[in-house]
Amino acid sequence: MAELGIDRLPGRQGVWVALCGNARVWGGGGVVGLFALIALFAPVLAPQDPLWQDLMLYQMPPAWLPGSEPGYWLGTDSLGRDLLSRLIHGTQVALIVAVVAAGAAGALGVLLGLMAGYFGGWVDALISRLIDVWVAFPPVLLSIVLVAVLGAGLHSVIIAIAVIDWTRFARVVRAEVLVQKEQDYVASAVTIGLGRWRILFGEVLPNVAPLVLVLFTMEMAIAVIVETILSFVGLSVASDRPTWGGMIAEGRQVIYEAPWMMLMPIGCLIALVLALNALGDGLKTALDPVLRR
Amino acid sequence: MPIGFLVNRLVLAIPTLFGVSVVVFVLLRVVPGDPIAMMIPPGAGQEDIDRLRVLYGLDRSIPEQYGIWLGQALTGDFGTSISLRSDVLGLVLQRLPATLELAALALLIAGALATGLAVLGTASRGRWPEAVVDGVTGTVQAIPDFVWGLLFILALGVLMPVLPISGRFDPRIEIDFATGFYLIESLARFDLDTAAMLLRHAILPAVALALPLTAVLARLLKSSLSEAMTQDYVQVAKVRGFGPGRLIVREAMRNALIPTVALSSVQVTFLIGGTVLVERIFSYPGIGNMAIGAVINRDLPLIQGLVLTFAVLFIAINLVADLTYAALNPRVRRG
Amino acid sequence: MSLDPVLAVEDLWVELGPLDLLRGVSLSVAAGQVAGLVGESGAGKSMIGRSILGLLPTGARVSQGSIRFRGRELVGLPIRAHRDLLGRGMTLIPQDPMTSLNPVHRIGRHMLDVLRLRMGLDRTTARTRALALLDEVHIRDPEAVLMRYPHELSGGMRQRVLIAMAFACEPALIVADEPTTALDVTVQRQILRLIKELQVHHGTAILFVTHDLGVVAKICDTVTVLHSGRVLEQGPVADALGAPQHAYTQALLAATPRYDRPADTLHPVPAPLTEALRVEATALRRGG
Amino acid sequence: MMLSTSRRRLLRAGALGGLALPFAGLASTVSAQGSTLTIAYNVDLPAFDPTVGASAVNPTIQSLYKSVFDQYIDQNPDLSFKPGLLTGWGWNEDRTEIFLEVREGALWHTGEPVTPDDVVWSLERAGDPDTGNPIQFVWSKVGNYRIDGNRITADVLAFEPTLFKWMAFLTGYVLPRRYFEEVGPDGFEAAPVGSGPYRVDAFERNAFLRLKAVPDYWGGAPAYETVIFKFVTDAVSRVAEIESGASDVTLEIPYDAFDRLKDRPGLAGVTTPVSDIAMIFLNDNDEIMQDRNVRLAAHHAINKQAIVDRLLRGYGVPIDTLQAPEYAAFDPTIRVPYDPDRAAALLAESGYGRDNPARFTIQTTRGFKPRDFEMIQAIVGMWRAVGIEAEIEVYEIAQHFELRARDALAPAAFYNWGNSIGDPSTSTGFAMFGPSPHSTWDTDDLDAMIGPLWGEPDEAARIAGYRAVDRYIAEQGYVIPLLQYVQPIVHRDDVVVTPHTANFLLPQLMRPA
Repeated sequence: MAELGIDRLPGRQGVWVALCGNARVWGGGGVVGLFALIALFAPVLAPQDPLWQDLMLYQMPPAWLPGSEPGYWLGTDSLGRDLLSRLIHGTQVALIVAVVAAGAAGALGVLLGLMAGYFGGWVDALISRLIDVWVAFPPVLLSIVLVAVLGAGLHSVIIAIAVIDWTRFARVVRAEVLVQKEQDYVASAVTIGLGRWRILFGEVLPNVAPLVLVLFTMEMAIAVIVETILSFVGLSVASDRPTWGGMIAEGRQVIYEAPWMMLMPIGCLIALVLALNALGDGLKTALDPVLRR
Repeated sequence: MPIGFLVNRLVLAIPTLFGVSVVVFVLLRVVPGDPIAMMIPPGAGQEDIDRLRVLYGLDRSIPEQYGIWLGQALTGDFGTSISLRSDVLGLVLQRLPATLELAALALLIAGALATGLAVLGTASRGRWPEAVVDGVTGTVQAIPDFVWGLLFILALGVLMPVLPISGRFDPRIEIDFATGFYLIESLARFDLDTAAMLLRHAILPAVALALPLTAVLARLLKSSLSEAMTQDYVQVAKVRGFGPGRLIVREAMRNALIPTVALSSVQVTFLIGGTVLVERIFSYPGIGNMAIGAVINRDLPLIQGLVLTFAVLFIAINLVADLTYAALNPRVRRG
Repeated sequence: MSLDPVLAVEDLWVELGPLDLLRGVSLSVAAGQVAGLVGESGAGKSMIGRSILGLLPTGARVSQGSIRFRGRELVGLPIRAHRDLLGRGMTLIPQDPMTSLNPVHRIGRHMLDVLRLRMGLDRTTARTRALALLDEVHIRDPEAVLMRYPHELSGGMRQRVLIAMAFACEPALIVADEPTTALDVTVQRQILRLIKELQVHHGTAILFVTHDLGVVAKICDTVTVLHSGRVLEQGPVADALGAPQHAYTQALLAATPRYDRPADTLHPVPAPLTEALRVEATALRRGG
Repeated sequence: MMLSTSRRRLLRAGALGGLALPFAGLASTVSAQGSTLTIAYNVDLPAFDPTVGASAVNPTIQSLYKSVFDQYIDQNPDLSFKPGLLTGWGWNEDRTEIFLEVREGALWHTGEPVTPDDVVWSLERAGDPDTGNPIQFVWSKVGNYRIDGNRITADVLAFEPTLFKWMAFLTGYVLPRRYFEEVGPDGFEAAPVGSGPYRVDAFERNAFLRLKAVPDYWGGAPAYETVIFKFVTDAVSRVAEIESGASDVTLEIPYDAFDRLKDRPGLAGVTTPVSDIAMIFLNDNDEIMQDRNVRLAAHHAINKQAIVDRLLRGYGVPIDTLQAPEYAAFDPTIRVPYDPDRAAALLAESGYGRDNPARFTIQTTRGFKPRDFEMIQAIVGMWRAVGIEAEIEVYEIAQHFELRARDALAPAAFYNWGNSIGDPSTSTGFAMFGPSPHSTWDTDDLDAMIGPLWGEPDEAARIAGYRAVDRYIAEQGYVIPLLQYVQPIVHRDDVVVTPHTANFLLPQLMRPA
């Protein structure tokens, strides 16, 4: 049908106005922020030392179940360590991995995406072929192989995620740069004689930044999941540092006797991933007018 | 179908596969953990170790090893698995049908559920069922497939054990299958008892794999459907007096499928990649399960073969997605 | 005007949230007549068409007034009953033929669907009928066109198909929603002629929505001029356009290209006039 | 393809059983009847030839090989030796020759008789470096075989006191010469033939191995007509297998689950200490481990009994040497008791304490053995209490082998050592003798003690020598033995399961109640 006959709602808005009006950004961001606070103040918040074991107090149920031990609100694991404290400290690992790995994947992917999109030619051809090769790898298997190569540990997990997931950034950024470089502001930057790298980072990058922010948020969710997968397979963080994936794997061993041990870290994982996804979705919607400006 | 397009895509796949093989080859040669070390028995000396090393060709330089491997691979010989002592190609082909059946079943489930959810959500725009659909898909998407697998084992294998949680079928039943595609074969033979038994084994891993994809597909399809529903041709069809069900299914659906197919091929490759962990959790005898075993045993030729198999699968999926896209979209087909 | 109109709209108010999109519009279409509905974009003319066809956008609703189709009240009619009227009772010739045919279906499927599902014809009869209809809209080689996808046809051809589909069910009323706006000028004339021809042949009543007074003069029997959801001028074409009462109509008229006038004598509707009307509209909106 | 009626019934029973009795521990009775036994087994079978490749030296799959193939010499459940395909064996007086007497009446699964020629061919093949037998270095110490009737004599090329023990151990299997030469190695993998109590009926990799009883087996027909080894590598899934009635027997399940399941109506459990020990290798390459005080403190600080009681729910036997009680050189008088005060005192002597802890890395597997990672976490906790701060590093078993072969293990590394023949040379010998690629402790004092024992012809002197070595190791703290594992086996109570100390789960040792 022709047209609605009414004007659209007021058109241009500032980024922050757009952000503030979005419930998902607030909801998701709030939960992510909460997790971040927990991670930041883990040593203060945790009621016990997450490494302190008491073999006499192993597999205590959480406080609301019969037979629980006072002071251990969520019960204890097979070594008698406080589950609540381990969850809190596990949050720290999860968020460190999320931020650092997503940041590393983003840095690599954005750089290559910018170069491919802006320089074109053989640079683009090379990077695009590289992306083709990369997306043909099974990601879970590749991450397992990579961590097997690098040896277990936080750094290996982060490297594995960055090495595997940079293509997510590169593909999207490349496409966006192809659009952006046709814009007038690029042409005028060229005419005033700015160098190519200067234009790329000074002019183009700020314009793809909102997009990168959305991808970054989404990648954090993926990083959290990958860390859990690798901990679960037994390849993630070494030593007795508590991680959600490791707790899931430990809980799985006693799934019949103490199902809560597996369910609680799974719950945390789901909550954080949900919140990150909501934040990413919300940012995407909120930043859409900015991107289309 | 445009033959030229197909040929073009197949030609493009060659450098991709080459790249994959080089990367994985080099990667695997720097792995700490040596397949030979795994088979050194108590009492063996250094000369025994060296002898085994020569036997498996591990004494040469990496480029030399790659050259040998590539030469053989081009003739269809992908080497011999160190831990399973069999021809890699044969091993992979033996196990591949199990994974393909599982993935196909998961895809079918995901497609059906996603369509149902998307149609429900679209049909109930602005009312509570839409909110429920959005909430469910958003939540389901946040839970990775292997966590679903664990939750299913807890719920249906432990708390209420109604379904088998390991294996592909019950080995007590002696069946001779002519192919590796047990489910398809038993359906083709109208052997419904066997098919039902196979399905009972496959359903939990299949649903675990399917759920995250379902959520993604449902969201994609719902937004495409919602957009298609606002298109003029749907409005015009409405004016001809067609009911809402018909409008969604006959008018909007195919148009909505076009962008959904284009965007979902990556998601489908994630599903295939997810078999690695899910098959492991459910002791399902497919290539994913075999892959973890291969990594643990440092079985280099087998890992190599499996990674390449996954790469071929991924490329094939993208190709199928492109062809489906073309088949759905007449403008691409003729234009 | 006829005593027994096919369509009678009386004092129709449509609101979308706090906005009144239509404010007491009345009009009627008599059998066998073409009623023009003129106004600028945003005047609310499409909203009238949508109200009649029961296709108000989400959130918009009829707050007051009545729409009677062949004596039957449409306001408050259940959706399903309203839908049953569509196709055989009333239908639409859409504005944009480029987007109004489902791109994934062949022309044959479009036509056969209408004939089989709405007219209850069997496959062979429907096919014969479809060919006849295409012939009626002057499409050469209708057999071949049935096998085509929409994107393989020109805009004019598609509009012919859509017109054929509109007339296929022999409806009593057709809402033609700016059916020529999206076409180029030469095609426009052919399409207008075609609509008129079929209208006369089938004796169908048409509510012809347009912003072009020239078209109205050519094809319509009566005309209603709409601005900001209100009727400014109404009556037989000869009266309304011959001696417009309202300044706005006069201005519109002046802005209409005519073959008997050189183009440089065109006068756009003066801004102060539209502004004045808008202020008035806002005041009314607050009041309502 | 038509289904037999019995299969249809089975299918239906399976389907209904699953649906109708969701909460019953055992879903109806579908297996054991009809003389079928289903074993949920903890590892996959990689390959069939039991004499070549990594699988040949993998102790966990020997049960499968022993069901299909016969060994030269067999072992009773208490590790004592008994005739296999050989009914007699031994050295001549001056140990320059061996003799072997081949069993008469044994048949290959093809129906052909097992001949001395098969035995000689198998031994020569095992000694041939090109076949890839990992134990080739043992088999090649004998050669120049001569057949006389059913008696084989051969020359000793180099003396190997444990030769006959190896005949009951890894790669000590007899294969059918004619058949093998006819079908080749690949054909043999596809359709293996042995002379054991069961023949291979169907094999699906990563899924199951289905065996059929050999009715005219020389050792008597096995009790179950069909035996299915279902490969369920995940412990939780094995528990579900047994609990849902899908399998009749399983092993290697978490001890918590074992305790719960063994009391279930319809189920029973057996545990047996097996020839598999948990230990911590210490590496002399690292300076801190050259301090005897640290080594001994690390040993004294570990409360092995608490680990057994708490983590393993009582299923385990604390040990202080690398010999389990069933082994030939076990000596109960060698003790390294739990004594945290002594540990703290020893550390203090070297200047360490809780404020200035001794620091080193300990490597461990995770999930390779029951509670391995938890055990190491617990030990690290105990060490922390006396003044040792150890950092845990998780490695895979493949990495362990590789690091050990390169002598690059961390100062402390957790491992389990299997020794199903119970000989001290295959425990203390290989684990502690410097030149052995399996040792991590390489010091001359120890090598000088172990070296002469390799070729010691007097068995009593050899065993006594190893006891002395074990005592010296305990005094010096060169290694930390932890405990002997106990194998938990859960089975239906209408199956009688005889456990095997060598950690075998043999269907031929099971029968209906």
